[in-house]
Amino acid sequence: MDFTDVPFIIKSIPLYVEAMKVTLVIGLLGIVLSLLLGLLCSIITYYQVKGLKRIVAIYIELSRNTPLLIQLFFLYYGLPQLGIKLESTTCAIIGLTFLGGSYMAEAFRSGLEAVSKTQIEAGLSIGLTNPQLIRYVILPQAIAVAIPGIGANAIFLLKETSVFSAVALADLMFVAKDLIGMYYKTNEALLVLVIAYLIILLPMSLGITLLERRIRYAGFGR
Amino acid sequence: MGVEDQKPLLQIKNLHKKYDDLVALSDISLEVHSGEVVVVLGPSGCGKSTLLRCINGLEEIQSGEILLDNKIINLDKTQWHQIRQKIGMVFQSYDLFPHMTILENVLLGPIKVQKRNREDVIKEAKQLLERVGLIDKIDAYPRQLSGGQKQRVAIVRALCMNPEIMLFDEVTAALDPEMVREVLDVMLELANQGMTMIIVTHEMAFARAVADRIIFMDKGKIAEIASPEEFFTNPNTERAQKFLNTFSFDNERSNNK
Amino acid sequence: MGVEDQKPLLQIKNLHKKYDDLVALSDISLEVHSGEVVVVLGPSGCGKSTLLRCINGLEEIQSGEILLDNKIINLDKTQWHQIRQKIGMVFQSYDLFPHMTILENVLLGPIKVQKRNREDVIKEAKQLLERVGLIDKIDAYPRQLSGGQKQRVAIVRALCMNPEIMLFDEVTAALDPEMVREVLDVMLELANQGMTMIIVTHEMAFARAVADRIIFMDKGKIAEIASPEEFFTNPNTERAQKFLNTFSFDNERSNNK
Amino acid sequence: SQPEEELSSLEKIKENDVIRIGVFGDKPPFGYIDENGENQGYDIYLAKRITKDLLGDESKVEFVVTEAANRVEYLQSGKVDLILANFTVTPERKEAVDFANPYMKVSLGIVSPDGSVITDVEQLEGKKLIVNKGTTAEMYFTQNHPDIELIKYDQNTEAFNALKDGRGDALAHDNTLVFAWVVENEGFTTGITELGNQDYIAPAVQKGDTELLNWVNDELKKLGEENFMHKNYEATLKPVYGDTVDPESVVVEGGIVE
Amino acid sequence: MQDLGVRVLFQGINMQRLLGGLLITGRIALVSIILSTVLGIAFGLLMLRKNKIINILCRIYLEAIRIIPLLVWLFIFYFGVTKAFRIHLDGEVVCIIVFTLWGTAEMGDIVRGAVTSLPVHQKESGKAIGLTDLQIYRYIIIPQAVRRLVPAAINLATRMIKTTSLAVLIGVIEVLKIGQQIIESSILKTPTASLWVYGFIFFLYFIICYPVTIFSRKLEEKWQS
Ligand SMILES: Nc1ncnc2c1ncn2[C@@H]1O[C@H](COP(=O)(O)OP(=O)(O)OP(=O)(O)O)[C@@H](O)[C@H]1O
Ligand SMILES: Nc1ncnc2c1ncn2[C@@H]1O[C@H](COP(=O)(O)OP(=O)(O)OP(=O)(O)O)[C@@H](O)[C@H]1O
Ligand SMILES: [Mg+2]
Ligand SMILES: [Mg+2]
Repeated sequence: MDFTDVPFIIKSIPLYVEAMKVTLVIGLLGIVLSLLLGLLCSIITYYQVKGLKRIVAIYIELSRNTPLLIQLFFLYYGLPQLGIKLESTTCAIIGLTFLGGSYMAEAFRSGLEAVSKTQIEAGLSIGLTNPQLIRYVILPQAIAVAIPGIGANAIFLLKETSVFSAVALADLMFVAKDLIGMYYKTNEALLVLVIAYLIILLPMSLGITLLERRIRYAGFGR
Repeated sequence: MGVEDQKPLLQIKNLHKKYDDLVALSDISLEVHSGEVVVVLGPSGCGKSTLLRCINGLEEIQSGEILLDNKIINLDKTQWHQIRQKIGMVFQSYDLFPHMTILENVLLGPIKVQKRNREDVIKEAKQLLERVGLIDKIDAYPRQLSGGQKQRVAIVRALCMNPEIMLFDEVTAALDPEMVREVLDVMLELANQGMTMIIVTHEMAFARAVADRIIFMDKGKIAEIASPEEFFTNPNTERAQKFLNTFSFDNERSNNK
Repeated sequence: MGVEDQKPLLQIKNLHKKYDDLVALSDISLEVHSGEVVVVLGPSGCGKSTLLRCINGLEEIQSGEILLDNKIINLDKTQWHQIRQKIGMVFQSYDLFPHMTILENVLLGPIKVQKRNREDVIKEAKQLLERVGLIDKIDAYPRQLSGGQKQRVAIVRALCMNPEIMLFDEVTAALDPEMVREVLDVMLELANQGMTMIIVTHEMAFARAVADRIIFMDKGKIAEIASPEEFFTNPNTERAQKFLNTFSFDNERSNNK
Repeated sequence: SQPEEELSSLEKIKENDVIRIGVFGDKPPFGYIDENGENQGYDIYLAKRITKDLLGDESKVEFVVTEAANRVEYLQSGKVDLILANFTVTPERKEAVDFANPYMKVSLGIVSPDGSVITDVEQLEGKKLIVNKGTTAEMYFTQNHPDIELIKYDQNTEAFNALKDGRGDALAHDNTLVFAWVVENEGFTTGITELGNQDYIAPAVQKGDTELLNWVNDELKKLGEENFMHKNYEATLKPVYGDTVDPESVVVEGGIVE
Repeated sequence: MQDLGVRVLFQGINMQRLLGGLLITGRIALVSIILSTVLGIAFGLLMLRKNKIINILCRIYLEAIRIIPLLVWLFIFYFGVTKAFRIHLDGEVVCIIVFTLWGTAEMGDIVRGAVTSLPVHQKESGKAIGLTDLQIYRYIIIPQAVRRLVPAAINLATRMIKTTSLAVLIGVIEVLKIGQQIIESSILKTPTASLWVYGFIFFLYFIICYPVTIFSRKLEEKWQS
């Protein structure tokens, strides 16, 4: 076991930094869009909007019961046959959002359901209007409850970006595979890959754990 | 106080309320005068909560009229949030907003709904919290309070809107006995100050002490209206008799005691 | 029944119990005779639950002796499960096993612990369930029962072990008033049949009706032991007086009632 | 390779009575899988013969489908005994594996759509070039033209599909492969037929496995005597190339380069 | 000729090959799920021990598995480990190892969660009717914990089935790889092959995972008390 090719590792660092940016940008974009899509879906389900409710249900089942990689291959290689050609970046973001939306919807749903009926009635009985009720009573509580789920989903989605290397997106995984293929420095490439993921994911995971703990122990504190 | 010669503050006329097929309230008529304390008693499921919820517009009614200050209030659904400012309500569950401090809980209504001046409201809120003995909890969060303290804050929150009438729905049912007392004392004080109140409770001793009038309900109907003295010593209906019996344990033990 | 001349069924001698640094019980001594009903009263946190839990071996004690049938039972930790067969206990929370039917809940102890004949136990269980009015719920699951029904089953589950003494810890505290009554009635009936019981409750009327003796606790100590008559009409200690006051509302309303 | 192993690699193959050969599954006509799931192609034709001569029966081969970027790893981690996957000899690769004598010649070819044929590398400036990860094409452009934007794929199928889907302006690959692909895909032209050095394609074994290496070299020499590689060309490449390609520009016979 | 593209699925032995590939996928999933269940229960019980050192070690294992993407783990085992130790590991074996390591961690956490979420008074009321510790586990804790963990465990199983798709990226010839081979060999005759083949595989995964999801949801509803 020798990881000793330090010069090679140093030489490859700029490549990884570039790739890390790609991973982060795709991941964060995907997460933000997933949050929006998830919020939309959960509100449609919460308010039982006719028609849309069914579509959301079908979407959630499709998204949750198929692998991201297949969704991606279908988007990237299948759709051009129908004349819909998507860039790998677009595919990645659409794919991640398609996957993440259903997970985020689930997190929001549990948050919304955690706001008890009595809270809503208490709000009504001091004369709050419906928008005020959502703004001051429902959302703050729902989001607090949903945050651990949202955090876990965010980490999950960032990790899932690793499969995008399969559609020629130059993310971390892609660079590692590339270096292995060209220079055969497997151990070195994988070592730097793991470190790169740790640099992204460790702070995120720690942050979320802290946030979660604060919500759990301090209740609804500042 | 001679309440009878005034116009009633709250009037309910022939109220009917169904949940799907279940008749929860049928033909309820009731008048409450300013400064009067009405206690509603009755077995579980008889419609006490439903009555209060209808008065506060939390439930839609099928027919009948509800008048506050001689104005019908149950016509326009969209206006309820304005009328609710005049009707304070406190529920059994401690329904404080957990993500706000005590003060923020109390301020929300007056500032956001009534758009009153913040300084004025804070001053009033502090006075009210002082009165219920919670001035030192002003910056605490609900989770840091006992059940009894939470209910006292919930009462203050409703009071701070300067309502014309207060509705209480079994506000002590989920409390430990010591805490029951501290909440009931606040309500007694309110009664003494002339607040108009409709109270649903299962504390018979308290009901007797606080009420100007007792309304006894059974199966969605008003079965009996009486003064507390009359009701507790000599109820008219058999149903009320039976109800009162469940709270007494005379001569139950047959052995050598 | 002349209980005094017999050997006591349960004896507690100089019991001390700490939670870490907090003294929960200090120097408790108490005798309960066969067929006697002892009601333990006292403010929240005074150690009532802790006392019952010590008697049932759910808490370790620091010093003192607990004797059942004149045998010390708090020596050998490993034997508690045998002693617990003789001591039935019912808690405030409905503690039925949610994954078993009512009948299975009742049978578990007699069959698995006491290894009794299944047929016999079923017969006895049915009789007991019949007595508390739940024979038709025999195959239901706990979640299908109301709170009061669950507590009645919990009592049957304890009774079916044929215990020598029953401990009740605020078994009605989480119940709606009507359900309170149905559970208390079961306990009253037990008392009438001569069951030895220690009852912790906040229902004063019930306590007065059911008790042979009242134990009033304060801050981990027994403050007063008295007959119900004595205790409720003329308590010895000031603390007990104050405690009883929280349950009465005489002359509280100052207005024109 | 494995010091604790008493058997040499060749003996081990014979002992197991099976040889694991790494081949391509998506690079027709050199190594691909037909619609019946059978491995076929120029590399496979040779692989079967090698197996027959080594173990007496061509069915004793176990084909392991590799990707361009995997080939070295497969050898190094012992997943295969021999690589016959259009493996071009390069100095970097020589450090990682041992090559036997060549059996094919190759240089780079660049294919582009008919409308805008690329005939000179200069034209690629500012355009997107599709390559395969771990191929000589990738290395050539990474080293010699770092400013040309490369779109990299793991698999040949994906790379050629990408060209068809218009995800890049041109595709660089072994010219032998490009020739074949153009024949079957209308609308594309090999604008640059020979780029970079003339390279050779050879079988590869694990580094230090001289026994198997020598055996393969001897085998190639023997096959040269019967002109086997030309027969291979007739059987596997001719049907695709037709007469557009001169066999001598592709085939190396007997492992000998002039 | 788009409407005829679907024919590619039925040409030659394509359908047979795809289903054969699905069998490989299924085999990887099944073996991993079974191993994960057994090892995961053991791991969960280990985590329930009140030993600080064991707890910390378990935590590290769990977090390490969770924080690094599975695909990276596959590469580490497929290339890194095999190269470092010069052992030959088949792609399928690597998949099973990695998925099992992952499944064990997740399953363990589910088991731990199911047991610790039981209310204390359940245990106490068991004691109060004289059950021994062993009997409390046998009749009260385990049956209730199982009801809590089975839906989550089934959910984990569907996640594992979905994750098998990653196997293709380390060269395992499973359903996706065979799909790619079919696309490759029919690309000339059927240009829309990739649409149909990937669509079909998408559908395959869905009809396997969806009923399992529904089943776990039903179970959860049934056992919720
Ligand atoms: N949201 C609802 N949907 C359907 N039925 C309801 C609803 N709320 C109450 N009910 C029914 O209406 C009747 C009256 O209920 P209500 O809650 O007003 O009784 P209550 O007198 O307040 O009883 P309790 O003393 O138990 O609070 C009951 O039969 C109850 O089951
Ligand atoms: N597990 C525990 N750990 C630490 N302290 C405890 C524990 N259980 C009870 N205590 C403390 O011991 C004291 C006695 O508690 P106990 O529950 O016996 O009171 P109680 O009389 O039953 O009160 P209540 O009427 O509220 O049920 C209290 O101060 C309580 O906070
Ligand atoms: Mg009610
Ligand atoms: Mg207690």
